[in-house]
Amino acid sequence: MPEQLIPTSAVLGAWVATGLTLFIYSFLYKDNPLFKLGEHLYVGVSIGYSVVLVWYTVFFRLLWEPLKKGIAEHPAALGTYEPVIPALLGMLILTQFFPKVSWLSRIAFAFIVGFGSGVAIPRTVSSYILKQIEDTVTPLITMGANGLSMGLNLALPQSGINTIILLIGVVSVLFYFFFSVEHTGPGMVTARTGIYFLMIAFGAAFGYTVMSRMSLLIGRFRDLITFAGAEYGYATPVLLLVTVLSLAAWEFATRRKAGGK
Amino acid sequence: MIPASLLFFLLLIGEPVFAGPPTSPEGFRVLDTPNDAGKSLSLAWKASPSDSKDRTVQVWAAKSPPAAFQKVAEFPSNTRYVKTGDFPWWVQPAGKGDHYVKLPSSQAFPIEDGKPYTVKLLTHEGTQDVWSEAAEGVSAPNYFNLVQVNNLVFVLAFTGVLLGSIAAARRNPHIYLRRIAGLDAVEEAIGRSTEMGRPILYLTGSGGMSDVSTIAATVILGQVAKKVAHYETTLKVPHRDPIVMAVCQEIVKEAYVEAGRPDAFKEDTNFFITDDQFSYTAAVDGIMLREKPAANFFMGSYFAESLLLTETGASTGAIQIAGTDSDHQLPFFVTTCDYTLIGEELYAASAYLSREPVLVGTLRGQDISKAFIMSVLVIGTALATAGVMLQTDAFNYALDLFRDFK
Amino acid sequence: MIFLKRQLPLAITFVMGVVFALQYYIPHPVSEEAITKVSDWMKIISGFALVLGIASVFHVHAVKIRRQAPGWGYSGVLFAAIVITMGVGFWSGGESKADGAQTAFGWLYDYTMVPLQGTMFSILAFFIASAAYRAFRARSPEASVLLVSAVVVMMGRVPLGQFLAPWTWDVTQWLLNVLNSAVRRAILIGVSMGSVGLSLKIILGKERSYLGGGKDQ
Amino acid sequence: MKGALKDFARRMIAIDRRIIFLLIAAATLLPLLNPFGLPIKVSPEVKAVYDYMDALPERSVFLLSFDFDPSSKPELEPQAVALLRHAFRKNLRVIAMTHWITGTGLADGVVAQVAAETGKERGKDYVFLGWAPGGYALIISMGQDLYKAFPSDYSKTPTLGMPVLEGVRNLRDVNYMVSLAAGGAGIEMWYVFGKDKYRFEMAGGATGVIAPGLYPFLRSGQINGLIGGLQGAAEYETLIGRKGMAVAGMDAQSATHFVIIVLVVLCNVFYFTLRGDKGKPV
Repeated sequence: MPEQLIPTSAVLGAWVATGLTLFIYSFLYKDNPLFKLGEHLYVGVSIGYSVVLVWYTVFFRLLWEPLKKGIAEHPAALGTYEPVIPALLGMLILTQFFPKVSWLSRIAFAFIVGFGSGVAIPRTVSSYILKQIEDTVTPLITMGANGLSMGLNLALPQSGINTIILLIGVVSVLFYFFFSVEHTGPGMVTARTGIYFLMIAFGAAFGYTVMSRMSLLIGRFRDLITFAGAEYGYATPVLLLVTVLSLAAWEFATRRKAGGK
Repeated sequence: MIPASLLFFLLLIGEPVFAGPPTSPEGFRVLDTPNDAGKSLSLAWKASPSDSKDRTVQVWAAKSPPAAFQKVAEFPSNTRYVKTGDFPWWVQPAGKGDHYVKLPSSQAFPIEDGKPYTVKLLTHEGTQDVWSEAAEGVSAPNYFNLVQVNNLVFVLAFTGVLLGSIAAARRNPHIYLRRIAGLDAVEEAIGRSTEMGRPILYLTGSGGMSDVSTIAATVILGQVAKKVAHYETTLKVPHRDPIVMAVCQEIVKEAYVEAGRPDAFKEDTNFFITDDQFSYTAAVDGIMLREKPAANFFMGSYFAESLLLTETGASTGAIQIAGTDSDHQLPFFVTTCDYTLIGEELYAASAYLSREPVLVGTLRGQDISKAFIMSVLVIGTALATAGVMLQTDAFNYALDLFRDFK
Repeated sequence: MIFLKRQLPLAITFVMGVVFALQYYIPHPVSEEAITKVSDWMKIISGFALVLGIASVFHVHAVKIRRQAPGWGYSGVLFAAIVITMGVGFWSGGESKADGAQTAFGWLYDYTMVPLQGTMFSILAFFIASAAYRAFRARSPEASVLLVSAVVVMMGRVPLGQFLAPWTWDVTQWLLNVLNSAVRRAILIGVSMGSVGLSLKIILGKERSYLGGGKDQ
Repeated sequence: MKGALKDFARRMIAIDRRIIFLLIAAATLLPLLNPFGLPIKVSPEVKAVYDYMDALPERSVFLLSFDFDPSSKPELEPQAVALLRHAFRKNLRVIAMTHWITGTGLADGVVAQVAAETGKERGKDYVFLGWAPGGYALIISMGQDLYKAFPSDYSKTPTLGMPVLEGVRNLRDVNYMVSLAAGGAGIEMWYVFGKDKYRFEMAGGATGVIAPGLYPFLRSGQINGLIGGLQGAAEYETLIGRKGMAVAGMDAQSATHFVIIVLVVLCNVFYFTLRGDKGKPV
């Protein structure tokens, strides 16, 4: 919307955002007061934000409102007071402040850890063990119109040859993770194969990720380019100059101090 | 051939006896959908050789006793067959090749549990319609999902193997364990920090206390803290999750007590920064640049912050040891850290560091189970291939056991 | 007392673990309701735990300010940021939008949290380049394989690479679809065995260090 | 001569990383200011999403879950825009939502913007449900009753009786679902707790980082297609014939990738120049 007048709050926002962005980027040069300022502001805002969010989404929405509603509608029902249980468990965690009774917090830890472990077991077995076995165990050949055939096309992920490669990969990498078997003889060959598979996959994943990291930078630079416009009062160039000058001044001051000593 | 009952039915409703090309579905029945949370009925009937895409089947249903029937579904008669692999062999609501249609509760036709419903099918081809017999069924929620019984058997068998190998390890704790380079380096890293008089930084990852990887990270922290207590080095553990912080506080305190140096324990070893991913990262990077720890440990689960942490750590010249089960971050740890515990090595680490029979036995049990899975993969592929070659489903009795049915 | 301190937490872990492992196999609506409810409980518990976190932050930085340790001014900035954000947040009722217009809280989020987050995240672009420069050296056969597959995928992923060496595209697809799938699957299976093993040990009380050390077997 | 060469190699291999940072910044900035437009090749996993969506009849229900926050905006916003443009062009009914509270404002903005440019109406052609807590529990509850999970949409309009949701009771009535995910609460969660149980077809859109990890799910048919990173978004933009942010960003991608590749090659050249010396230096 180039013709529209941008509201003052957005222009102010652009200046704040650009300034903070440049402060954080200054960390690429070296640790400096501007970065420290940006970092502490960031940590502070994020804590404040979490507190507000937890207050409204957890205490208000999950604890206070259901209780209030429940007491108004069914004050005698036991189920009404169910949110009190987690609140009590939450209070138990706060016994950490009082060393004499801090062991009470273990009850809450036990509750959390027990729940997490229990929920994880069948779901992990289902999605990450059985499902993965199911997908690896596939026939190497297919029954087509002209009899049995084995796909040798590497470009088709489901072809027979790729199924074999996949099987070798899965088995050798699994073998690499054996802890109680010595990697000697045929075991060594398998484990080495596993390592090569691992390294190729890590390289591929690294290469693949480069793109998404660059996308982030592109996104940031796009904002900076937008904020460089006249409608935002040339926020980017002005603040860039300010940042560079302050860094230079700081560098000069610290060097002189170091030289003076 | 038209079954006698159908003839009788047709006579009853006064249609002409001649049934024409469309035949009415045979063996039609309505059942409660098995292994579900209720509010759903299932229909099954035999396939007919004359099923075709031009002949459609309509499902008409009503609350019993039937008043007004309502059309709830329509599809070509040569679809909705039970195929191999739709159900495990131990749960077969309908035979292979039969028609099977699930009728879930919908806005148009809500199904309530415990109430009987009457359903009939209308076979339609060209201008001819044939009604099937009506059948009745009651929907109910089930208390056990039989389809997933193989999952439960797997869990129980794994538990058995684990307990067995723990018991075996108690009797004979000298089980061979292969080297894990990253763990040999733990001692070295702590030693170097002591020599240089610089702190050790230990991160437990981004997970909460119910994450298994976080639990593994806290277990290793206990071992590291014990060694640190011996050397009297400073340990710094910045946190993202207050509960994990509280647990780690207990663990580190206990480690100092066990090492016989409760006096050396400092309350501010564990501290909270913020629960936000990148502000936490910025702050930890700040700590790395300002306090220049000589060793950085990254254990637990990580997301994008991994490389932001390890690259900064590398620029300060610290020894870096990582251990994570976050497969997506492994490439970055492997390339920027001196040592990386890959995947389950993170879980194994505590066994290596402590050499306790329980932990060593677990490793043994996991290895046995992994060997079992490996043979399932190899033998299963052979069986599946043989099944295609011999044109038989017989091997599915074995293969179904390792499939994830829902 | 020993019972309360040791056995009771272990018993709670056992019961919670077994109940919520079995919950998976029970399709009955009651079981689904139970897991939804308890998941909500977990959120409430962690809400309370945030108090611990804030107390820790307060302690660390208050000490710095009191001692006037180097950089104590920044601790002041941090406190100010917390207080201002909380003030604005409560004043806006925790909403980032009210009647279609942005609230002060929304403004604060959009113009501080978002750019800061994005900037920190985008630093990865620089770091991934410097990490590649340092790590991708053909020191050993393993390192060479890593290096080659990374370079091929980097080529295959962008238009310029596809233009200069069209084969990198197919090789990239194959690497990701076949080799990468194989490795991920193996890691997934291995990690899952490890995590199920650890979970079982926790439920059965064989692993109890999360309760703060204690090796009384 | 040889000594000077080695000296140079030694200096280059330990080069100040800030010089690398500068090169990357330049390689990103210049193409953004002055794009050169290279052709985009479409991969089968992106084509699969496009084809499925293209084959859906009009007024089918398309659920788009924005499972990311502003930090992944550069990659996933172009994907969302391209998918929405396609869906609106096909006259599908769009239900949008998010699992990440921090992504709510962003998601609302994207949906509203694309709807406005295609002239679609809120409540009639699309609805943005906003955020609700619960993660996987939310999916389960949507699978049981959508109106219980989201009694009202983001702009506080009651969902019950909305024309866009006509005939939609729960997740079973969804024809196609795409989760745009930047991490944990995303595609895998939708698969495990949603598709698996309530049987709708689904695909994923993911950041470049988590995309490789989703290939096993693609292979096994747990998701029917996958859009990976900015490249995936650019491919989708090419498929729908509307080049947008992603296609423009791909030039900068090409440039930075090449800077990195050249750096890696150079560092190996320096490394081998030095290796003759004393076995394994550096």
